[in-house]
Amino acid sequence: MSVITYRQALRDTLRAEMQRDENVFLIGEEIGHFEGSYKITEGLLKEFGPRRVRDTPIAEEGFVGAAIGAAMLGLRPVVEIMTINFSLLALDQIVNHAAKIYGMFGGQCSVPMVIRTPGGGGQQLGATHSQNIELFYSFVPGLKVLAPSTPAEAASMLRAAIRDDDPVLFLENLGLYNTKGEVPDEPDAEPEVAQIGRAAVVRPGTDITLIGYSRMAGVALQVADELAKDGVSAEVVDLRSLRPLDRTTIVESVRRTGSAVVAEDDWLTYGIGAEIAATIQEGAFDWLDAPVARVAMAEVPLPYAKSLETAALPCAESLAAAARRTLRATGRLR
Amino acid sequence: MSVITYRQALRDTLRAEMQRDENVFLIGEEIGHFEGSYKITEGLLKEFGPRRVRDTPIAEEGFVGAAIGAAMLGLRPVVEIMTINFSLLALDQIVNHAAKIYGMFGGQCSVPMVIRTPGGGGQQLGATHSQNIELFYSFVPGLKVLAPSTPAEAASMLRAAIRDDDPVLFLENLGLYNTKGEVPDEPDAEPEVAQIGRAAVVRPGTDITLIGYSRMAGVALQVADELAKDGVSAEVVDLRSLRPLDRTTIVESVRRTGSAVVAEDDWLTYGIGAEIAATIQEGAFDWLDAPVARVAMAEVPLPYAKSLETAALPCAESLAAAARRTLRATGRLR
Amino acid sequence: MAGKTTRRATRTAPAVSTPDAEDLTDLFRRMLLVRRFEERAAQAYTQARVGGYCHLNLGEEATVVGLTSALEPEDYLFTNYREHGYALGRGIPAGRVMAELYGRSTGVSKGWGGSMHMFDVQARLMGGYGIVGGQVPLAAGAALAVSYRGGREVVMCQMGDGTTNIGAFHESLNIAALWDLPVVFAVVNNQLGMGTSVQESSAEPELHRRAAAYRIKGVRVDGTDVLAVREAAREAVRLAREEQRPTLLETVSYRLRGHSVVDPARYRDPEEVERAKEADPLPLLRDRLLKDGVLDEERLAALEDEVRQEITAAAEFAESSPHPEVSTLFDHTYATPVPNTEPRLPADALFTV
Amino acid sequence: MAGKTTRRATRTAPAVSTPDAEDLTDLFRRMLLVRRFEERAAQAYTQARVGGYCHLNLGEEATVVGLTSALEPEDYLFTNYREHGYALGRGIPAGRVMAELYGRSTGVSKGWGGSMHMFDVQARLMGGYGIVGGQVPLAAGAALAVSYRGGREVVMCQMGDGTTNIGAFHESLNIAALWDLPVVFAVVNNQLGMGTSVQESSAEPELHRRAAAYRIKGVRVDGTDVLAVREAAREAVRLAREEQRPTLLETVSYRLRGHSVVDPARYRDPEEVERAKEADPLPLLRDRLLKDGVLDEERLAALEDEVRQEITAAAEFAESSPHPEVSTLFDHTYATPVPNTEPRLPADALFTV
Ligand SMILES: Cc1ncc(C[n+]2csc(CCOP(=O)(O)OP(=O)(O)O)c2C)c(N)n1
Ligand SMILES: Cc1ncc(C[n+]2csc(CCOP(=O)(O)OP(=O)(O)O)c2C)c(N)n1
Ligand SMILES: [Mg+2]
Ligand SMILES: [Mg+2]
Repeated sequence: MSVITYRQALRDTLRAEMQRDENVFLIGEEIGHFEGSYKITEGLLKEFGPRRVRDTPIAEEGFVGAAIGAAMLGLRPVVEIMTINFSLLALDQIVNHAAKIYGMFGGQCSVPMVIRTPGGGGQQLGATHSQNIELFYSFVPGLKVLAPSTPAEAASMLRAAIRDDDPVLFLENLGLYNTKGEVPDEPDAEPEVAQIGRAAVVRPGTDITLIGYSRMAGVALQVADELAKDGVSAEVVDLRSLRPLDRTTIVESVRRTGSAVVAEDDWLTYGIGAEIAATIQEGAFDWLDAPVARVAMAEVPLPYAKSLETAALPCAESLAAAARRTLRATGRLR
Repeated sequence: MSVITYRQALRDTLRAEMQRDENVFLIGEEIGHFEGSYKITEGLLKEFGPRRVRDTPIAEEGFVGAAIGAAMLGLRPVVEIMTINFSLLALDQIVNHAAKIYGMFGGQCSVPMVIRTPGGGGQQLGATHSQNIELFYSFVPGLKVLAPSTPAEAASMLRAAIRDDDPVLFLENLGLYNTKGEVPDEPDAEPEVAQIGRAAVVRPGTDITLIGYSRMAGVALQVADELAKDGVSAEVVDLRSLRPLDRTTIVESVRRTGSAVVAEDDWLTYGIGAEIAATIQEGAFDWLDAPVARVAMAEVPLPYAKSLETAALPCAESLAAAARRTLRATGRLR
Repeated sequence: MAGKTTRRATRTAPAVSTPDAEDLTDLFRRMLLVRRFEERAAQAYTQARVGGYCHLNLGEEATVVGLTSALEPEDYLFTNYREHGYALGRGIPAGRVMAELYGRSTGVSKGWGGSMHMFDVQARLMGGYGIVGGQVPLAAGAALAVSYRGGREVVMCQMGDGTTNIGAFHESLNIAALWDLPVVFAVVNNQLGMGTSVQESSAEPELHRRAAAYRIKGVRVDGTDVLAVREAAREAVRLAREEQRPTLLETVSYRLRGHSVVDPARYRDPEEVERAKEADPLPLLRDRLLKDGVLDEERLAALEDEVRQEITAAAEFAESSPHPEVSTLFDHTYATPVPNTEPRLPADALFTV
Repeated sequence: MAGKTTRRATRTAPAVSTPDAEDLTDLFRRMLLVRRFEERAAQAYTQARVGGYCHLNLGEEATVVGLTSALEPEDYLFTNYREHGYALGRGIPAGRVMAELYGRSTGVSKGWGGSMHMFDVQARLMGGYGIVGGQVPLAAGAALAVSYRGGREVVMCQMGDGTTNIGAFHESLNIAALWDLPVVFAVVNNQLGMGTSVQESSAEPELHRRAAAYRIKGVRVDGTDVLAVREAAREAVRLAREEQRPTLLETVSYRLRGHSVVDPARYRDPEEVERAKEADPLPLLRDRLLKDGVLDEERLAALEDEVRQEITAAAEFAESSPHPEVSTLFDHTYATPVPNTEPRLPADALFTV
């Protein structure tokens, strides 16, 4: 085990996969000479050369589409889209092409590619640069969507994504890049299978289930610690895979605890949490002691000013408040 | 009252609004000489000339963006995107620009525009031409999203959309264009205010609530008729406005009936119905006698072959089956 | 298939030979096959054997045959949704192409694609695409894969005139030129989008001139002349294969019918329709071959007969082929199986209690 | 504002006069204002008074002043996110621009936009935009509105060199040329995207030549020479105003610092950095004005002093301005109020029981 950052875990995994498989290459804006807008690809151009680390023009649709075309011929591109906000420009290529090619042509041609991209607000980047739109990908059959919350998850899930034969949207988070955690020095022999389509109970508990993914999984753990001080035992589920969605793990947890709060960085209405709540009410109907609550971003174009931005974003306090309200409703807290 | 088609209701409304307000103009692919891919704009080029009915190159991002720019200067463009599938190419302009400009610049400049576009599957158009992705718009603060299900709704809601100062995504449906219904000859003096942000109980009932929008609202009415034959009184809620979403009308209905089934043309996981179910479990928790069920498209890239397409799409039978299952769970049907 | 070299050895181009009678007859026969196939497809559509949108190559046969005959079997072809002829041009049996229109599991795309989405992995037909411009970045990417591996294959990307106005066209041509990719961008200028003319949609209506924005070669050729198209395409293919330079190749022809089978094309002015008829590549080539003595009426009748039989057999094959089983609905969502992708039909509950 | 005419009367252009001392001094002063503003902005960023991304116009002052001085007050300007100088160039007081960087409610965008999103309805600064290329279709659309109304205003759309590779650029230029829209597309070629050079990103690195793809005029001008920029821009504005023809105007200059304030620009080769310094438009113009006797050291010092005071006052204004109230968070989501848009903070329940 080494303690490394989420950024380092990503970089190490990219390097290892490139060394392992000649077909793996990186493509995106400013990933080479500039070494990545968030420095994930630092050093990789020097190590692998411009054939394997390809800087592109500013042309999200063009280079994402080119990666899809290359994947159709059997290469395994790992695309970086600088932030998920810019992925809207490539959405047609991802939704109408990457996600459709395998099915639309009757299973003749797979598209083994990964699109890495960070979401996340809270850095005063303003309305167009602070969005959490993983929903747009999670909704689409044919795509797989992963959202790791720790360095260890980042490493094992990115490895699985690169080895998977389907297009994977790999959601990172600006707020996580500098966070640290333990990562095994040697990956398990065959860990991939476990990494896609499975959620994880990352903290067992009995009184309430807190559900999050990406940055909010960490926030949920933090809130669980805090609730413990009040004698509340909160279970935390990290969704990890937004598509496929592991309904079983979610529902089994809530059947044990009797209530749930979902924490998400995106907007509430129609957000990721809506499906989680809908799933729980259907799968744990007879076990629920209170409605599933959701904590999410205020539904506004996120303003630049710090005062407004802070008010609009979900955080440990807002999650704790919602959890306490739910706990009071179930009688597990006065 | 006249009985006219949904198509005619749209066309009449466009014509009336163009006559009323010189700032209203139409823009889109093949809406002029070709008279619209689905003939909504038939005759309008002849009547209003090319200044008011503007054919564009195939450039969804460009002409949608141009409409936004024109709206910023006070014109009121009504854009046609040939089908909602192609709107992915304009998504950046809609989500990052139309929806953000009012907020991001501190309320200095509104974007009074309408984007009309049909969704709908079931015509063997294949995976990329049969999608229902209204979710992508319904999720975004700053946009308004309307989804009329009848000619009368089409007329009154399109009128309201054109007169509204915000960007409105106006969802039509290929399967509805030829459907007929009564439309008032003279619109009410001030009907707009009632048209955005409000759902409607379109059939009162006591045993179960069926919830739909666009094509599926009609299917829900059909199923309610069928259930009536078994002595079941189903209430039908037509959502009409997907954003803002009228949670009150939905929840009040379910508080009366004790159960609900949501019918939607899009994919189930993360689809529109997820928010409806999540809303109901939160707002009618103590009134629910069974979990909220959802009926939606099978989660596949929709195949061309009729046999497969038919199996994948929701219809009256699948909604009726789900409703019966729910009614049995609540004990209102054996 | 992976390789480490990024550049390939140059091979000299085969000398362009003057076409002999056999060659000319073969080209004519292939054009005729496309013509009769499309006519039959239109008929089948009217009889509701074919659904969805259906776009025909009528009037474009010389372009279709000229372009596809410039390719080697190992080359790749991406097209738009108007691609029946290209599937035939790649050598896919007419029966499998027709079966796709009929939505049968013997179709090129197993019935999953339909008219707009034909794919055949053996024939290296990399798909017809229904989103205007969608195929262009994909083709650039396929050429990137070839270049990455140091291969000698060429990628051809067919598209319509209207497609040159969409962003993906610009982004892809820039990328292909910048990275020296072995790709030929073939713009089939049939002078119309759906009902909008090139003049009404492209500020530079001589589309080949748009090559200047990427410092690549732009060429315009008569798309009703199969030999001219083949020659220009061969040169573009050579440039791609040997010098890794993309070409923007514009072929000019006419659309003989509406945009799709259901379009009566009332918006077209009668003069233009007349011009289109006069430029019909089939009678043009037939008359020329008769005049030059390459064909006589007898041989012509025999060819017609052969082709008709082939098409009839194709339609019978399609008609008698099975519809895909509903049980296969969830077979092609993912290539790598993972947990929690359980199949669910619309009426199924989320949880089986 | 609506009007029925689609064409406007032509007016002859004012004769281009040779710049007099006052004019030259004014141009210099305005460039100096941009320079000192940006330096102060960088400092404020380091002191954490400014957040988010912050991109400066350092090295582009001649371009900024040249372009904006070619516009009439009624003209419209759209820019990218590197727009502080353009806001000043449009005559917006430095205090309001600085206050926007500080995220205060006195800022041009009331603190909602920040560095990348300055907007001022009076100054007809129609917004800085953070999505590369996002402003280009908007500008074409604004020009469409002018044309629709038969107005005489011109729309200028500023963008970077890297922006010419994105689809929106292509779609918008085609549309503007096709529809004869009164717009000037001004490409500020500072030779870099973030760290990627024009040569590495544009297959035709002489960006003005891309005008050929739309049959419009393309012009390249030295972006470090304020007079040259102003003259070229005036001609482009005239062409737009009087002949309704768009121009692709490329100005060539250097970026003096990193892409944004936090970028140390380690990827730049030292030679290039040297060249950039030599091409710094401020000392170039200052030396010229001194040499030509337009300015003397004394007047120069006075100017410096004036500008410094203006900037200091701007920073003080920003610093002492109020932060937006949290109660205003839901004020700007919709312009037309409708039911069911109730404000909800993250911790609020969906239903208040
Ligand atoms: C992105 C997108 N926009 C619009 C359409 C609708 N559409 C289908 S074909 C077509 C015209 C295409 O014209 P062209 O590129 O000249 O090809 P042709 O049909 O003439 O072969 C249009 C607008 C589409 N399929 N995709
Ligand atoms: C669509 C999109 N892709 C990527 C980015 C990230 N990005 C911000 S600025 C920039 C470089 C732009 O270069 P250029 O157009 O030359 O403008 P400059 O910054 O030099 O003024 C990039 C890639 C973005 N903001 N939007
Ligand atoms: Mg065409
Ligand atoms: Mg630049």
